[in-house]
Amino acid sequence: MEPDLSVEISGIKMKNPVMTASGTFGPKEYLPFVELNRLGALVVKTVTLKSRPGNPPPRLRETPCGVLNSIGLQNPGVKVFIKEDLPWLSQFDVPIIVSVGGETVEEYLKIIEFLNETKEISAVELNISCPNVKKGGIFFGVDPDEAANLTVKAKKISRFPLWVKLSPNVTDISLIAKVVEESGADAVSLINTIVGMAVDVKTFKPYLGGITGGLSGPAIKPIAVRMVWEVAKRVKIPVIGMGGIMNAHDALEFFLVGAKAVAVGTANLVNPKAVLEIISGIKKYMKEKGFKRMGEIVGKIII
Amino acid sequence: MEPDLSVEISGIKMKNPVMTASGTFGPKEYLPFVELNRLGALVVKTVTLKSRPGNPPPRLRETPCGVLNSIGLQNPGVKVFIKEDLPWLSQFDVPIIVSVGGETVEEYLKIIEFLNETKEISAVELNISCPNVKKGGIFFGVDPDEAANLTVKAKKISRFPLWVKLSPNVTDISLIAKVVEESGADAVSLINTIVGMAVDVKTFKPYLGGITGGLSGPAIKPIAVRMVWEVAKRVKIPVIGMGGIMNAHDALEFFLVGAKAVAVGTANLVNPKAVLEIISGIKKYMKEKGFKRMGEIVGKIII
Amino acid sequence: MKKGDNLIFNLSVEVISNQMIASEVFKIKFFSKEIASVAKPGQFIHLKLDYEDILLRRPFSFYRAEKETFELLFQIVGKGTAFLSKLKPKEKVDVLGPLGNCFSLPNNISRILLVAGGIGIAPLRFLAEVAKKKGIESYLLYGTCSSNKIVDLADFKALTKEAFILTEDGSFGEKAMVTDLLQKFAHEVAPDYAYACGPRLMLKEVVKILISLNIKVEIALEEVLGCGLGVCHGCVCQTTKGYQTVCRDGPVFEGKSIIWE
Amino acid sequence: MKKGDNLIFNLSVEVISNQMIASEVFKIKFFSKEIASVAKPGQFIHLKLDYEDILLRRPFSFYRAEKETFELLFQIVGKGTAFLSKLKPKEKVDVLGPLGNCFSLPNNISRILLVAGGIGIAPLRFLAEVAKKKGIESYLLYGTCSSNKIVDLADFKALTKEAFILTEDGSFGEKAMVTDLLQKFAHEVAPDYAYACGPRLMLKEVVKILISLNIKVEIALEEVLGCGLGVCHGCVCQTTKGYQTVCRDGPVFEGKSIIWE
Ligand SMILES: Cc1cc2nc3c(=O)[nH]c(=O)nc-3n(C[C@H](O)[C@H](O)[C@H](O)COP(=O)(O)OP(=O)(O)OC[C@H]3O[C@@H](n4cnc5c(N)ncnc54)[C@H](O)[C@@H]3O)c2cc1C
Ligand SMILES: Cc1cc2nc3c(=O)[nH]c(=O)nc-3n(C[C@H](O)[C@H](O)[C@H](O)COP(=O)(O)OP(=O)(O)OC[C@H]3O[C@@H](n4cnc5c(N)ncnc54)[C@H](O)[C@@H]3O)c2cc1C
Ligand SMILES: Cc1cc2nc3c(=O)[nH]c(=O)nc-3n(C[C@H](O)[C@H](O)[C@H](O)COP(=O)(O)O)c2cc1C
Ligand SMILES: Cc1cc2nc3c(=O)[nH]c(=O)nc-3n(C[C@H](O)[C@H](O)[C@H](O)COP(=O)(O)O)c2cc1C
Ligand code: FES
Ligand code: FES
Repeated sequence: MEPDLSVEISGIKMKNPVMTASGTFGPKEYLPFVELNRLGALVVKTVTLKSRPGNPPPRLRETPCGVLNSIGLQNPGVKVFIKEDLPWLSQFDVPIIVSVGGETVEEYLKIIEFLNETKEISAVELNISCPNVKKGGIFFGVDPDEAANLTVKAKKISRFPLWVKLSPNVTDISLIAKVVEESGADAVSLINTIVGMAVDVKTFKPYLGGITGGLSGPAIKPIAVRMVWEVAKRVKIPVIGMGGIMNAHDALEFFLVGAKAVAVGTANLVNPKAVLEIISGIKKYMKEKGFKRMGEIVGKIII
Repeated sequence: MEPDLSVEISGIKMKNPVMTASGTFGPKEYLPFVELNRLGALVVKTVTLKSRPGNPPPRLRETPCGVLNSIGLQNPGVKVFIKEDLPWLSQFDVPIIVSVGGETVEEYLKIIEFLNETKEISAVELNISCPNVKKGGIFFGVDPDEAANLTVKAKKISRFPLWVKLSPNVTDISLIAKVVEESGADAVSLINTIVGMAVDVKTFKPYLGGITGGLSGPAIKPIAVRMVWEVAKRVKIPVIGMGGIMNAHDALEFFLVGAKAVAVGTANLVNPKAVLEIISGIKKYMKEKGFKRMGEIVGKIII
Repeated sequence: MKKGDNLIFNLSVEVISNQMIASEVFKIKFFSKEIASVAKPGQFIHLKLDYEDILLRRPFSFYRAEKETFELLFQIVGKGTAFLSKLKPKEKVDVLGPLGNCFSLPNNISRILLVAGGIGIAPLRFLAEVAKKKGIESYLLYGTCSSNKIVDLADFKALTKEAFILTEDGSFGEKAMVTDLLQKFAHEVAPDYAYACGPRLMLKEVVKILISLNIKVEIALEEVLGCGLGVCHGCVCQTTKGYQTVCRDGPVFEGKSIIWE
Repeated sequence: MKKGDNLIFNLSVEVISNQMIASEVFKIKFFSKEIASVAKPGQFIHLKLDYEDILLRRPFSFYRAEKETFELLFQIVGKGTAFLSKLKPKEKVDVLGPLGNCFSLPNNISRILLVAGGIGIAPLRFLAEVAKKKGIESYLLYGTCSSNKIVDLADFKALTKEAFILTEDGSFGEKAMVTDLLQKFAHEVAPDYAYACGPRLMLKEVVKILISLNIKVEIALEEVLGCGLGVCHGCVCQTTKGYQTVCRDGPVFEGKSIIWE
């Protein structure tokens, strides 16, 4: 018998627990490589109220086992997203999670109001953890009061389940998670990138136009696994784990420490088929080990 | 003309700006490979008041471009250190920095009192950032008030310059640095390891006996460089940078963002001669570029 | 510049040959019908190199493509290219491509000017070959730092109506930079169209000179790439239309559209 | 167990040969007078493998050492050993060693028992050879999971007075585990001393059995290593004297001193 990989997160039924991380997967561009209907869910690139040009280049720098990015939430704005991307996306049988970002509480709420008018989406993910924007973004993710305030207000108006994406750039991520849960979040996803920097010793200049950037990839995996573990112990809402997942084994680490689902980011940039390979890898592992449901793995770390 | 690599940190004259990071270098064991007199300074393994057995094994796990360790400050205690190690160390012409760790303020102060009786050491480094001990350690490094309180008291009694080693597991490391500076610290060193975790998907168990451990090595370098940059902008006391330095170029990144000196940790475990190679690499770079003094590099990032 | 073909493959392809043809410069040949048959001049291929801690793919322009094989020309600048230089025949590499847009060769033109700096020669060779097949005459202005960096001289002489070679140290041809002689050369050739590839500073200068001569120029740009597919927005450059991706909107841009910092 | 020699070298040494001698098991030979001349049975060498994102060195026991060369026996278990298996003659590896203590061969003994599980045979071959030179008779009890994992059978037969081979699947010799037959074998041999190396669970059992027979046993332990020099305290195991480092206090320990979890 085939193992059953399905999970349910905040009322959303997913065929499997593997989704794409915001900002790292282009559904249209990856169509030649990935059958979208096979994904657990699709988290789209963070949308903001108005279009954003993003940060000055260079925007990427490879570091040991990691990538620094300073994209700066380049996106065409929520209206263009709703008009041009959403209808196309809705042809697929896959939950669409819309990541939203803003500089003020009002901006976040306005975006949610726009999204409330649509039918095609399954959940909203509040990105309160983008390290690459000057205003807003991470500001809401590192202060428990700000995180609570935004979550309460967003939850009040959102027609859709509300996920909150947490920042790892904090002293105690489980505290923020707890606060966000108490404020009404239906799920938390973590981690976003860790603020980092690299300098060219030939030119004396930072490699990134934005000076600092967000670190992702295998380098941060041990930190992400630890944070997911801390959060999963403390909250009851589902935890979506991410950070350096390149293969099925990496994903399984996150499940064991308590992630109900995972998201794949940087791996997509390297290997367009990464998500599919991870899904089949998890299935293979479960078959070999004789597991039938995700529930037999999630949170089953032996301490 | 040979470039002049010397620097002065809290009144201590160092031949060059490269020291060994606490816990990663054994002066006796490395003697066959390293002429100790050539080091900028030697930071010894953290000593505690009483001997500590350390954490249960396994204590090490390799992660992508990094190492997780859960040593747990295994050491024979300050008295044995003073009696057995210090006399031997004092035969060398190299500043000895003694790293101290404790579970309570009183313990830290008692150790300093013991050290005050010695003549051979150049500075005390308060380790308020060890993630691998249940009590104390990191606790003092993540709370500005605790960090301030401990620093004030330690400074009051210490006969030696006081360095404070900061934890990266915080929301704003430059805030802690500032607070510590205002409390009388003569220098700050950063970063200690970042809390991480890895799980064996075959056994469902954490790889480390201590469950979580501290992440070091190249993986954390971009985070360390960013933190040193943030701290160096905010404090006037010297900043000692570390985290993933494997070669001279890595060290130079830290100088450019404002570190007056650097420390080498994990690299020692891989290559006993790492420190020496880094020192010659810096010299070579300076010669090629025509730099004469460290001051022409330190903090000279072009933004 | 034109949109490239939409067909993109992600394949594991075999090395046929790999040889050093100038100082630190290598020519590597791969077998792949699929890719060779659709690759266009200016497009690139994105290589996954399983070496050390390399994470991101590395992009290289097509230097040649015919029937079942394609070739790349590359210079060793870091660990990815160092590893690439050691690949042996029969070894396999995961490739993604062809990617990006391509140089345009409008129908009404009959003579073109190619301006190459160093390894920037790579995409221009392929262009010269296609131009020749279409009966378009190419004139090449090609500068390197020294004679030991010059590649495939005979080949270029055969492909072009005239190939003018310079070195910065004067060890071959005139001792000059491409930008020193471009004005004169372009004036003499009077091309319908120009194409340039090379270091950023050179391109900036080349565009300025050619615009002043009223010659349309397309340039192939480089940036650090992530996905290569236009998804991550990691590779943008500033243009008159705002930030555009080098990997998808480019790598070929109209010279006049770039806003140089 | 004894303290090893104090001479420790950090050298780049050349591979002489590298061959698969059983399923996923390789024998690699290096050239180094310095190291070969001081290495003792039980000691190990710490290899720096420049491959992918490997950071820490990897430790391997000496399988043989004579005059100018030393050999290791290793099993592929991860990327470091996979890389090692691909090294070719003339390639160089940065090594640190000899490290650790060594097996003791007290003067007054005349027959010893060697108990090996799988790749745990590695340090015991070297011990058998040295014992033979000293006129000490070795008796080997060697178990592997299957016949395709057995190494150097003829060699062991020559080095030992008796070599008793078992496989878990019965594909060669008796179908049994080392621990099943140890009691009987040890009783028959009645050795002065025993030495064991193999998986942790086997060692625990072996020590229990031999202690119950009043036979002194030394075992070679494994742990994940960092520095290999006794500095980082990363490799400890629990003993009656508290935590001891496998790399420096070990890898050879008196069986009775280990506190098994
Ligand atoms: C569309 C495109 C086509 C290219 N075509 C060719 C070609 O035909 N022949 C050729 O030799 N080179 C070409 N390049 C440049 C080539 O991609 C880089 O030289 C290569 O990626 C460096 O890899 P590395 O691992 O050796 O260097 P690294 O160790 O990664 O870095 C060495 C230096 O190269 C820079 N660099 C790293 N990655 C890139 C990148 N993706 N793009 C640009 N610079 C980078 C770094 O900033 C650093 O200064 C092209 C680049 C692009 C974007
Ligand atoms: C003193 C000593 C002597 C040894 N002698 C031999 C020998 O003669 N022949 C032999 O085949 N093996 C020997 N080993 C084990 C050998 O060191 C490991 O198999 C090797 O380091 C694995 O490297 P890898 O990169 O292939 O595996 P990895 O990809 O690193 O890991 C694969 C598996 O091996 C484990 N492992 C990783 N590093 C070590 C380590 N340093 N020690 C133990 N386990 C580890 C991991 O936890 C994992 O389960 C010895 C170990 C020690 C401590
Ligand atoms: C190029 C790039 C762009 C990203 N853009 C976004 C974004 O728009 N919104 C967001 O919430 N996270 C964004 N992220 C963060 C990822 O979604 C993910 O949280 C992080 O990269 C860690 O996962 P990984 O290591 O698998 O990449 C981005 C990451 C990368 C590398
Ligand atoms: C094995 C090991 C032991 C360490 N022990 C100590 C310690 O006792 N005291 C301390 O302040 N830091 C300790 N550290 C942290 C290092 O001093 C250093 O801050 C950290 O590892 C980052 O530098 P690196 O990446 O160069 O290793 C230890 C690190 C390692 C890897
Ligand atoms: S590399 Fe990702 S958009 Fe160009
Ligand atoms: S490996 Fe460092 S003490 Fe043993």
